[in-house]
Amino acid sequence: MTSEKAHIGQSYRRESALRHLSGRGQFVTDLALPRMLHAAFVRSPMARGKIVELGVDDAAGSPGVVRVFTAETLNGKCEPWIGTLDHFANMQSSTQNMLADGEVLWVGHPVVMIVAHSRAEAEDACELVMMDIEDDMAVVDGNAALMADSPLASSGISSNMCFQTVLETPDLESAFAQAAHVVEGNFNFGRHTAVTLEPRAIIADFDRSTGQLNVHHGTQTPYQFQDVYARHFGLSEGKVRVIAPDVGGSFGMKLHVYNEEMATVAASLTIGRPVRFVADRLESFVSDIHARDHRVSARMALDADGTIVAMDVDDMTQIGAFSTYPRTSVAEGNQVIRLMGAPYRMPDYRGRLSVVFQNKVQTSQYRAVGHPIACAVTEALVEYAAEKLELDPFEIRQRNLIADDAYPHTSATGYQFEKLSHQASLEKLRALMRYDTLRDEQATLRKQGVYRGIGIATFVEITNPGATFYGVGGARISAQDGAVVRLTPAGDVHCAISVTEQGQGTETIIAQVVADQLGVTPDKVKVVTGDTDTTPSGGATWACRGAGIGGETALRAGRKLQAQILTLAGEILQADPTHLKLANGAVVDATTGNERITLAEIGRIATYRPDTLPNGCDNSLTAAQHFAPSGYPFDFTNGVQASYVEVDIETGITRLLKHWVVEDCGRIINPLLVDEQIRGGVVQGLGPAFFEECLYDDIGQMTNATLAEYLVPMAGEMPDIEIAHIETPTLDTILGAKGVGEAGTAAAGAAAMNAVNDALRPLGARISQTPMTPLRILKALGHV
Amino acid sequence: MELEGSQNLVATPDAVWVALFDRDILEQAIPGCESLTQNSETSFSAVVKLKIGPVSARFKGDVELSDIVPGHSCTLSGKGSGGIAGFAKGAARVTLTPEGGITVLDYKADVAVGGKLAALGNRLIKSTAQKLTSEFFTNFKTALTGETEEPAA
Amino acid sequence: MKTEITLTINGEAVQEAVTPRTSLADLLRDNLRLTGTHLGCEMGSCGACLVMLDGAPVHACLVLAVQASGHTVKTVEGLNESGEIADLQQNFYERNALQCGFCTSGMMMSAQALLAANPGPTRDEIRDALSGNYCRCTGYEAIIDAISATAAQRMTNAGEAQ
Amino acid sequence: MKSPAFEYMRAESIAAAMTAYAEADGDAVYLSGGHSVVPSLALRLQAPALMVDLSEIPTLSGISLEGEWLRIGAMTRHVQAITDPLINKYAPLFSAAAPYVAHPAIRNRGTLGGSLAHADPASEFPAVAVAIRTELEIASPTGIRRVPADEFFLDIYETAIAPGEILQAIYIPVPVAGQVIGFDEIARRRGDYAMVGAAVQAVMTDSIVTDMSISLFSVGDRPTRAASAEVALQGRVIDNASIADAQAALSDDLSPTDDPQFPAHMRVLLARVLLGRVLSNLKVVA
Repeated sequence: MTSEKAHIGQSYRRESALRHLSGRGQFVTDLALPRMLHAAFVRSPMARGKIVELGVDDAAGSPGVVRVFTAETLNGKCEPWIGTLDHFANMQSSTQNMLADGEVLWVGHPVVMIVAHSRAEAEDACELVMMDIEDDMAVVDGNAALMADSPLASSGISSNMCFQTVLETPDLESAFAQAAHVVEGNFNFGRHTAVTLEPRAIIADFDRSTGQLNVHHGTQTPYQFQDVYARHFGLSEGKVRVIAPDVGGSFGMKLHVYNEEMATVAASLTIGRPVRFVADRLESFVSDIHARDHRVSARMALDADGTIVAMDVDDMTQIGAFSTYPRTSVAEGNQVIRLMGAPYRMPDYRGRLSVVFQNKVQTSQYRAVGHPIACAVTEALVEYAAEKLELDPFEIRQRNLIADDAYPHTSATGYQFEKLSHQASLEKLRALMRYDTLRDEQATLRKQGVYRGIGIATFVEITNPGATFYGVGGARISAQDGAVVRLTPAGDVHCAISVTEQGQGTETIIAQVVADQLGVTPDKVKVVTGDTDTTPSGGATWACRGAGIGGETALRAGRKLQAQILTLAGEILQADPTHLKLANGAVVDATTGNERITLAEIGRIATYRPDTLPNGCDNSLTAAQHFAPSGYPFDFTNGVQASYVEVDIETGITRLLKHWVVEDCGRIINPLLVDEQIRGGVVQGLGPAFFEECLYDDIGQMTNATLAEYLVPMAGEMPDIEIAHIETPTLDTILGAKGVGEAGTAAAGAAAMNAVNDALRPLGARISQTPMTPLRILKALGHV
Repeated sequence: MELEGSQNLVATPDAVWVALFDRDILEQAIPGCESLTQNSETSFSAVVKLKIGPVSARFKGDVELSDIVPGHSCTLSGKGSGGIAGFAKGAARVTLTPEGGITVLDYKADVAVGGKLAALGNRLIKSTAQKLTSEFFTNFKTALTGETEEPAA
Repeated sequence: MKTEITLTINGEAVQEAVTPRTSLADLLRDNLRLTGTHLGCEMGSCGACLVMLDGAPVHACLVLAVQASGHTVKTVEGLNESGEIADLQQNFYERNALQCGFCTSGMMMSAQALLAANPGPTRDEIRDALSGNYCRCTGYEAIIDAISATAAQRMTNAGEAQ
Repeated sequence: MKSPAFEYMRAESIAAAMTAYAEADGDAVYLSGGHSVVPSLALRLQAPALMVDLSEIPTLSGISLEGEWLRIGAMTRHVQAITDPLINKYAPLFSAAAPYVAHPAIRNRGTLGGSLAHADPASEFPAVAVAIRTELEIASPTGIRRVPADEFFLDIYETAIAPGEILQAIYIPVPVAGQVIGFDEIARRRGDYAMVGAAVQAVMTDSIVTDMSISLFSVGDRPTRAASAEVALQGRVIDNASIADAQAALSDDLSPTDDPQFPAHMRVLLARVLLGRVLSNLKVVA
């Protein structure tokens, strides 16, 4: 099969990019439906309080207003939801519904929904709502939340502890008792948020005449929402269509259930007209999920020669007033404690997790769930150990990384690694970044009073989660994906697939994979995604499953169709199908490569002249395939990053000079797209390392909820990023691809923190809190 | 946020004390006060219009005096809702000390704003709270003693 | 109460009645359905809504439609159709300098204005010129590369033309 | 984030603008570049009945030399401070500061007059105006007056412009022989509001400071003249010793607000560092 890998592995460009470059993107925010109405919400200005009185008469009479909804008039339309899963034993969370009923639980909690002819008129009416809220003590700080005298973050919980768990190997205590060295640290990871450039957007369109609900929804997971809307609004699934067109950034933020989207659907069901809700930027900051918010204390035990023998970690993560639905807000912390120490042979481990409620916006899954925390803590402790033992950062890692020939390997936390490439990656990084030259440069500049630092961080990334991830906990979140591939009458290829596109290039890589199975070029393969009416069901794009699971699904569908085409060609040509294969848009002789019949001709015959086929011959040119990983519960990938920074020790301002990544995502389908996923991911990791933080005051008000005050990473501050690869395909699938979406984000912050600390080391200073703001750096230096 | 300051008032503690409960004086002292209605000896309803740079909002709320130690100290608290702009609330512990013929009024205030006002950032809110608090006590002094002065920077 | 405005958008005379509160961005997107101009923050911080007003990029969210009356506006749709950014578009495409595409038209406005004022910018100057354009997806490097490549091509072409 | 409803009037002249404003009974807002006003409307932080657009009034535009003064019309865009040859030559500190103001697209639309009238204490141009001793020309229904920058900025977002009045031009004394300038700021990201900024103009005679003007921003409720630091440098050569004295003197000049995110003493520390850097890099302009 010489042509099998012809297109996989090449840097095809994305056709959809051409649309965007011409101003022809089709985002939900761009859509206007006939008779469409617009929604706006009145939100709680207080973090915790009782609704004493709501006066909506003036708002109802405001020009352009069609309907005003409160909890009383809206919540009954929706089956409430609870963000717990069975496999997180004893976790709790209050029941949620669309509009605040009786109590408000965070600043931004929607209380009243106004539907009007325009968004401006809806906002006008919001100003006329009389809302009397008696404020209660808010739960703002996680540690205080766990004190016996703390108020509760909501009335439906028995304590502010959402979930607690401990993982422990039997020999943990003795490992620490016998250790030659113990290093430790306390870490703070700030709360940040996704800030997708297109805010959350939805248009729900219920047609009373047919009972059909169409939802145009800027989401990653249309099938999940089809299920959610059907179940919670009592509709049959067949009457719910969810369409996710172009989505302006997602990163995990757009797969959670939000009050406003549910309310928009409810409003359309009630009014029978299309209702649109597009969050404005202020609303995004106080209603999109936030991420991280961890306090970690951790220690690491080492032998005299610098061998890591154990880690002991305590993570407290603060999640807001509720656990999100349907994935919960526990998965992040769960991955934090399970990814600690993952790159290393380390035999013993204890990880404690406390997930705590507070009166803030919910936190939940966001790009690289848990990874940046686990990586930053582990790699900081490795760095502390290297410093203590006077080992070079490369040297201590070489001594401890799981050897490339030691797989399969099970981590101290129970993760099973099929095959990783830490050693090869580390070696490649050293060459890529010209480590020794860089150290010389650093030393020279330090003599001139310039403080530069080099930091590295190895990481393990979780990709391609199987059904054990959410399914076993009772969540209706698909671990499988589906594809329908067909040969058109003209001999082109059409692939409808459940994985979705938010700019990563899903459609392009699927076209490449399918093209290789059918002997055509990728431009002959039209890929359709993001519509529950036209694509088969599946989990879609999250947790790095687009290439690994979606790609494998497409491959298998393509092969199925390949077999059908060859069988049909065999009938037409009166030849043995095993002597035929597909290449160059035709069926060719497997041995000589000579063209026997074009795909166009097969399409024509099967479509227009099936009468010429032998009796009983199946003329189907459509193949459907579903696939779920069945080998390892996850595909793990690995890599290592390095960061080079300069710290202005007088001002605390850090300049990012350069960043390097060596990454192993298995089979690379499209090198260009893989590298750009990594670059974007790195910057999404550097943002919260230096700039991004949702700041709250002591009464639970977010005080920087605008894009002028919440600092996202911009072009001027971000470094160029050099990337190299090791390619270790998974043997669990034919394709061998894993995932790459989280890799950049997983370790960028960790490498950066190590780099800053490397710069500060000669001054005896150390920082262990992100973002690493000028204030925190100056504090570490003792200047303020 | 916590704010503190003091005013030297050319008046006896008794006169200052009476002024603290005087509707007319409070009305003159509260920055941007459009109306102040006395509901009881210690409670008032207020409508206040504030314009600070780009922010302009009308707050409706209550002013109350509590924890009263007659002639010596009390807590002056207020809270107001500015509709969807958010809310503001604050409590100032006011202490009067006679000192060589004048009265020193010390205050220690805790001020909080919420909703959209808070979301727009500390940069504006901090200095505004400071400014309004000091304006209140400066206005109070003017209303009581007729003395004028520049608000403390 | 609506106000009549007349302006030139992408070379075509446009007459519309708008409420004074309508922003130029909302006029373009909602009234004229020129949805290639995006809204990301509505307060001038993200750069998604940049359009050319009298030849220079401005935030369409910060200009009232009534203020634009009598002036000339070009959006990504107009620049696309005139062909004047064809090379920039091609380089963005080749370099994969966009992912979700929401920031892209604003990026190209900034790039086009930069290259008009400074035909041979350094990477740092390009980064500076993009300092008001937020992109969550790419990490920026590919965008810098694409603009840099366009600059080089334009300089070469200008040299050949002389 | 959609503005509340308002009426709009595009003024043809200053007189017409002021009349319209007066007729609105105090419920009007002037609009120039719109870069402060329009976001505040979108955020619904204000809701005027009438917007009076000044941006097309011919007499508010134009840059000209009038004897010993450079006159800059209030409607001059930020970008012109970078590109205009007269500003480059006669008000070089405005030119030096302009690239630090926000981002290119903002500078295409934002106006110098708007920025000064807005009086954001973290903005660059008000500090420059103070440092180079500009005079601000204000039109009122009763006449025109010129206010020195030192007396113009009263408080956070508050200036000597009374309701209904219009800032119409900025007058800048042309540079004298021996004039040097310096400008810099410390900001988290390019174009952000500065954590601390400094605009300096001095006159040097035989390497001796004969006139020193230091204006800091983002250190208080308005652009702040560092009077003690100026005194510390007066009559001296600018060298490590005099710079150190000026830096030390700053604690007498500054009393910034305290904030958990930005403690007052950090602001003073940064101001010292920045002042040292700016004084070490003064540039001769005349």
